[in-house]
Amino acid sequence: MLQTVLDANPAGETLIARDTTLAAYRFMLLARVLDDKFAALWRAGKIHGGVFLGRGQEALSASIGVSLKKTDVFAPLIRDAAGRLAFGETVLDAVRTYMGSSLGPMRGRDGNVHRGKPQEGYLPMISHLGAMISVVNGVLFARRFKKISGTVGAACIGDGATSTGSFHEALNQAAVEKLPLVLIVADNQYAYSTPTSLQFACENLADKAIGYGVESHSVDGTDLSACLKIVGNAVAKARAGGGPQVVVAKLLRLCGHGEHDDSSYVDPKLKNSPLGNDCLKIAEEFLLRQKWTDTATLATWRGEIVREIEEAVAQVQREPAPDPFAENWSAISSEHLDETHEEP
Amino acid sequence: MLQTVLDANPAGETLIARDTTLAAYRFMLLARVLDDKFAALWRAGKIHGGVFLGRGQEALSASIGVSLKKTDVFAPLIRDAAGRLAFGETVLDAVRTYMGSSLGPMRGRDGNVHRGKPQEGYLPMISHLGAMISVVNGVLFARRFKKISGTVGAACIGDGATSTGSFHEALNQAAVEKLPLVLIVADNQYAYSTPTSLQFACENLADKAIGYGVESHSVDGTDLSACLKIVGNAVAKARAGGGPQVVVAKLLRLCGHGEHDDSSYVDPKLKNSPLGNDCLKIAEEFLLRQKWTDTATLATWRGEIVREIEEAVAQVQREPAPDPFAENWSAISSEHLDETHEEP
Amino acid sequence: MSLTYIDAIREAQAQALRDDPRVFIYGQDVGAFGGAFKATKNLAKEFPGRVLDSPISEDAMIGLAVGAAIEGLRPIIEMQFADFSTVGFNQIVNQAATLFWRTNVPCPIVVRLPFGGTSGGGPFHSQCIETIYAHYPGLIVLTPATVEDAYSMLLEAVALDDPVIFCEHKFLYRHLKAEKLPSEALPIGKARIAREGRDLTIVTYSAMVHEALEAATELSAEGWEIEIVDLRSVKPLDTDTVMASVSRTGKLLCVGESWPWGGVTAEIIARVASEGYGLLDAPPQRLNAKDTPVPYHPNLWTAHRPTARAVATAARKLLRT
Amino acid sequence: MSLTYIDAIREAQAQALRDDPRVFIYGQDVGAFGGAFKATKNLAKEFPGRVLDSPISEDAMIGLAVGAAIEGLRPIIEMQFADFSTVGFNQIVNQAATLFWRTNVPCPIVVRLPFGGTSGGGPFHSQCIETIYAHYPGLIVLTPATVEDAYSMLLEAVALDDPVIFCEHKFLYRHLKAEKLPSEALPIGKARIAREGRDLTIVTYSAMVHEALEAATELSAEGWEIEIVDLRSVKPLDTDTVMASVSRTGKLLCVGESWPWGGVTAEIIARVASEGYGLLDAPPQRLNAKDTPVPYHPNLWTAHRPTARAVATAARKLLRT
Ligand SMILES: Cc1ncc(C[n+]2csc(CCOP(=O)(O)OP(=O)(O)O)c2C)c(N)n1
Ligand SMILES: Cc1ncc(C[n+]2csc(CCOP(=O)(O)OP(=O)(O)O)c2C)c(N)n1
Ligand SMILES: [Mg+2]
Ligand SMILES: [Mg+2]
Repeated sequence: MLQTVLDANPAGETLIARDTTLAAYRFMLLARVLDDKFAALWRAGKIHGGVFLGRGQEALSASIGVSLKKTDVFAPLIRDAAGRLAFGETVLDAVRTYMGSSLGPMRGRDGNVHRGKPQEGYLPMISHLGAMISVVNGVLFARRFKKISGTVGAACIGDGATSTGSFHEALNQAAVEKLPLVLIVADNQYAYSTPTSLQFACENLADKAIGYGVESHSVDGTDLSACLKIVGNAVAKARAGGGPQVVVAKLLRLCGHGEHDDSSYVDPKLKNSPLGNDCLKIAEEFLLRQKWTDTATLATWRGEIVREIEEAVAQVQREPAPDPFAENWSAISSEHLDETHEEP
Repeated sequence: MLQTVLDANPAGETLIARDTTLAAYRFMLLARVLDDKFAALWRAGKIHGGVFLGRGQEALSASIGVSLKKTDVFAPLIRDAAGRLAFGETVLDAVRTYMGSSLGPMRGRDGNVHRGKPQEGYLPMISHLGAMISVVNGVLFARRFKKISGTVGAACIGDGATSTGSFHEALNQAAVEKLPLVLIVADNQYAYSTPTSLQFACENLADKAIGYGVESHSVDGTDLSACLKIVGNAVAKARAGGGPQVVVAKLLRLCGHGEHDDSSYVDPKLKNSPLGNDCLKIAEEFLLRQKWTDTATLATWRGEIVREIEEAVAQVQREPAPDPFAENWSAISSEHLDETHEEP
Repeated sequence: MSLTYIDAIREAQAQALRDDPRVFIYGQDVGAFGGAFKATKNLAKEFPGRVLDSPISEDAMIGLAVGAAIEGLRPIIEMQFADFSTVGFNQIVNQAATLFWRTNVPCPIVVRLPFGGTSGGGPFHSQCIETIYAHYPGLIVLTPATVEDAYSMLLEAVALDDPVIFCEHKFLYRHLKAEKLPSEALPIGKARIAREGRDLTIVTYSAMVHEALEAATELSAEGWEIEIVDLRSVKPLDTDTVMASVSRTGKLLCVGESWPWGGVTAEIIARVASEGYGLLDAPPQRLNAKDTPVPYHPNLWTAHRPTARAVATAARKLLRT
Repeated sequence: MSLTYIDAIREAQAQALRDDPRVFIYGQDVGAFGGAFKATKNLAKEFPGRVLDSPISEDAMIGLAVGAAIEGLRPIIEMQFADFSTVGFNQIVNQAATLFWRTNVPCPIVVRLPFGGTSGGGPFHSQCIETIYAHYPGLIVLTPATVEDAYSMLLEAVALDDPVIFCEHKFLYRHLKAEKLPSEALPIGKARIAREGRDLTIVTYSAMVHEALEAATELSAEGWEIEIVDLRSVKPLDTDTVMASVSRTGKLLCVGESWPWGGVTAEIIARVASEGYGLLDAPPQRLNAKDTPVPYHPNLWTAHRPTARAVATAARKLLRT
């Protein structure tokens, strides 16, 4: 349904249409509640390793997900629960991965934010920042190679990861190959504890696009309508053959780097600035002001969402954990070349 | 002498003074004749491995060398014979390294363009492109750490190497740390056989500076006076605390990538364009036009240079080659931790 | 007062900063924040201008360290996780490791790698990659297994004139405790007999030392006396101490947490087999992690890495031959 | 007609491009120019749009290959020199090598590494770094020693569903010749008896196979019959063929051109010592390059790498024990 709206309007103007906005908002809410659930499970010791939330970044992330087609390519990062869900990930797969269920897409082999389904265009991040962008390039290159047109690939990155060599090589590669890459930079003011002043020296990250010869777009990451419009626009331009598009969203991470982090280092001035606004609240107020929905409906949604998530968690807790004895301990697919290392 | 001129004129205006230009020209000529000698020795089978020339890039390279003080830092690349000599390298050390003399700075352990004297601020390149820039940052960082002011560090890079992650990380690092780095990009239109159109998509490499928040300067790399002025100016700005400076020189490689390469792939249009001009000829004509010198003097210089180089080669050919039995086969300086691997 | 392994790392860095004005620390979030594992907690305040946050640029971080070392400083570089050092790999093995041999100018840098598996760490926050560094000439690779060694070896590493890859095991960070910091210690390059025994020698390092000790306790209940050699340094390797132990026990089991192809256990066995063949009265054995990425789920993770039980089982088999 | 090793590499790529529309080649200067070593000469013309020049971005080159593989293509990536693959290291060992295990989606890419020493190559154009790739789970690491294997193994590598690190020895490029391309070949994973003998087994691979063969000829004049096992593939390792040979000769010498710490020779000896201990009637020995960067000057280079003479000397010593 969203897709039809999108397709009908490559320029993306109608991205701020009621239905699209409501759909995006619902994914934001879903992601927020899901994130909160993961945080709770973590505090209860039910999740091993880290938990990373997208609090404050849902508007941007959801906008990516709803702007993409199912046939597109998406490489989200650690704060993209909203975008993942909007792109088609199920709550169940997200929960399964965090809890390490053997039925999840990562089968307990990898976990938390390291999840995806490569063959559905949903690329599972490796931790090394910047490394996924060139992989998106590769999928886009392959589509063109196979004469499949109209694919867009979206890759997410943070302000800190713009300092990686991988970011540079991949964006330059996309520019040289004129690939339909949409690179979304979530400038949330910090890389873990490191402020942007210690990360880069340019005025605005969007300035970087010039040096690659690609188009850039800036957006207020706390404003859903703006994100839907700008991201949708960038996606449309890439799809129309405009080459790589860089979108830089300014916002603030409204949580710790991970749940272990109290983020006490975040400058209060930033928290109290417009950047510190909660995109979910703003979107809610906007929807109510527009009379596109009412508090009752929103309450119903929240109820449905909470139920869906609780059910998913309950189900996953009943699912089998991975069994090391049933596990095929081989990292290669060519079974005849597998070296079985007998334990002494 | 050059230095006094430089010091007296931090703004660098007088860099095009007669004496500076003549000195730079002489280094250009020295480098050209030396390069030709290396090519001849290679054809005669007297040099193992590759030979890489700076033909067509002497004006830019010499300008760097004469613009730096002996207390500065210099990380040249494969086409910087002129800059190396102007920075203080002796013809003897250059010849020793190419011929693998045990008396050379690299003692036959490394060769050809992989030479330098780290403790004199002359950094010996490793082959991995882009890798030396952050090393220059490190030396500059250390000088500041030790409260030594007024040091400038110059790093050379080619158009192709701007695509490396190392280039990006290092330039960004210099910008964040506001280091007095002068990054000189020799845009000679090709990376080995690869034209710039397949290397980057921005209008001009100087545009990249914006994304790092650093200053940039463009120059005609075939014009010695322009190079002296622009490079000298960039060095002066860095020295005066202006932070990293990027200099982009447009020129053409007037030789193969290495002497094994006939460079038949170079576009004749480029050869016949102004970019294809030989900076050495142009400088010579300029000096004569200015009456700053005469053909007799230039002939004398060439004679002196040829003699110096012939003597150096003759001397090095008499010098001992490295002796594997006398060699200390240890890669670490902590002798007590050296593992001697006895041959069976 | 009691200190953890991570406290020891922090104290060693504080001591190094105090003792030597040439020392500085550079890494992601090591400044005001004190580092992802708090290894530099309060150091930025205590030593202004000497504990600096870096951009997320591992390649440039190492490059800067090499330049600073050339200029006579003694950088300590913190990688946030060992797994991310692969991005700075080239500068470590081709820039830092070759400098001295090429130019005769030493390269005294320490690269701290928080490494090794923890529950839920997953494929990219658990790796043991000492092997890829030990394989290259020009590097010293250290793997302290105790709070005391974490402290004294890091201090000695900073004093060394060569590039040191300092592998700190994340599993030991808060798990191990000691009463106080050591006043003296074995020098780098010397292995330690972590437990004496006559029946079998287990050669191991880092976190596996503790799995081996636990296995030894279990086996002693069965009447077996296991000798455990803690290598401490995997490059250089203290072959003499290993040989001496094997000459006493006649049996060798090498245990490592890294992947099975190549690496420390292969190198140890190759040396003993070629130089100490006569000392063995049974085939030397190896126990490593499985040849897959490190799994996320605890069930898989505990099966992937050698545990005390797995070590005991392997030892029993070997003892019965 | 006679073909060199590099001709075989080129022919294999031409054949792969002809046989399989999913194959493409991506690397620096591989297009119109035909590659630094001419391994892709004329292929860009013959196969328009399928042989592409890349920017100098090893990390992104591998990343693109992985993405293309996910989409069902079969990329061949040429590194201009193996030594530069360290810059793409992370994408190889953490992206390509982990994809199948993490997601069950295969990653059929071939990374061609022109590797190994040549006269005047120096520290950064000579490295043998098969070890760092073989150590990581998820990679196949091949080291063809003959013109025939260069051809057939590269073709089979492209057909494999896993990431393959294809180590082509630069010293063999124009040095080796064959009359024609092979019509059949041993499969990947099987070692080859390069020479039969009864007195001593030399296990080696790549260029060292030829040094070993030369040494064997020299030793046969002295009445010794040396058996030579050419591993062909260093991961997986054909332990069975090695064991069978050692069981015939009772003596084992492993020869490799890479650095001494860890690696193929250590792995082979560790396996034989632990699984085939009884087969040995003398301590197994190793011969590797010296533990320094690869020197530039020919005098140093020939002393740094094992040569036929060094192999013969080591073999003689072992034969006399
Ligand atoms: C190459 C690399 N170095 C270091 C890390 C450790 N690390 C994980 S997240 C992070 C901060 C990322 O900051 P940013 O890119 O701004 O994303 P954000 O967390 O703010 O969304 C760091 C340093 C990593 N994952 N990869
Ligand atoms: C990381 C890396 N990849 C590949 C190479 C191989 N290589 C050596 S020089 C060269 C071309 C460099 O082109 P450019 O930077 O434009 O410098 P130029 O030769 O034109 O002066 C290449 C690809 C290398 N040295 N380092
Ligand atoms: Mg951030
Ligand atoms: Mg160039």
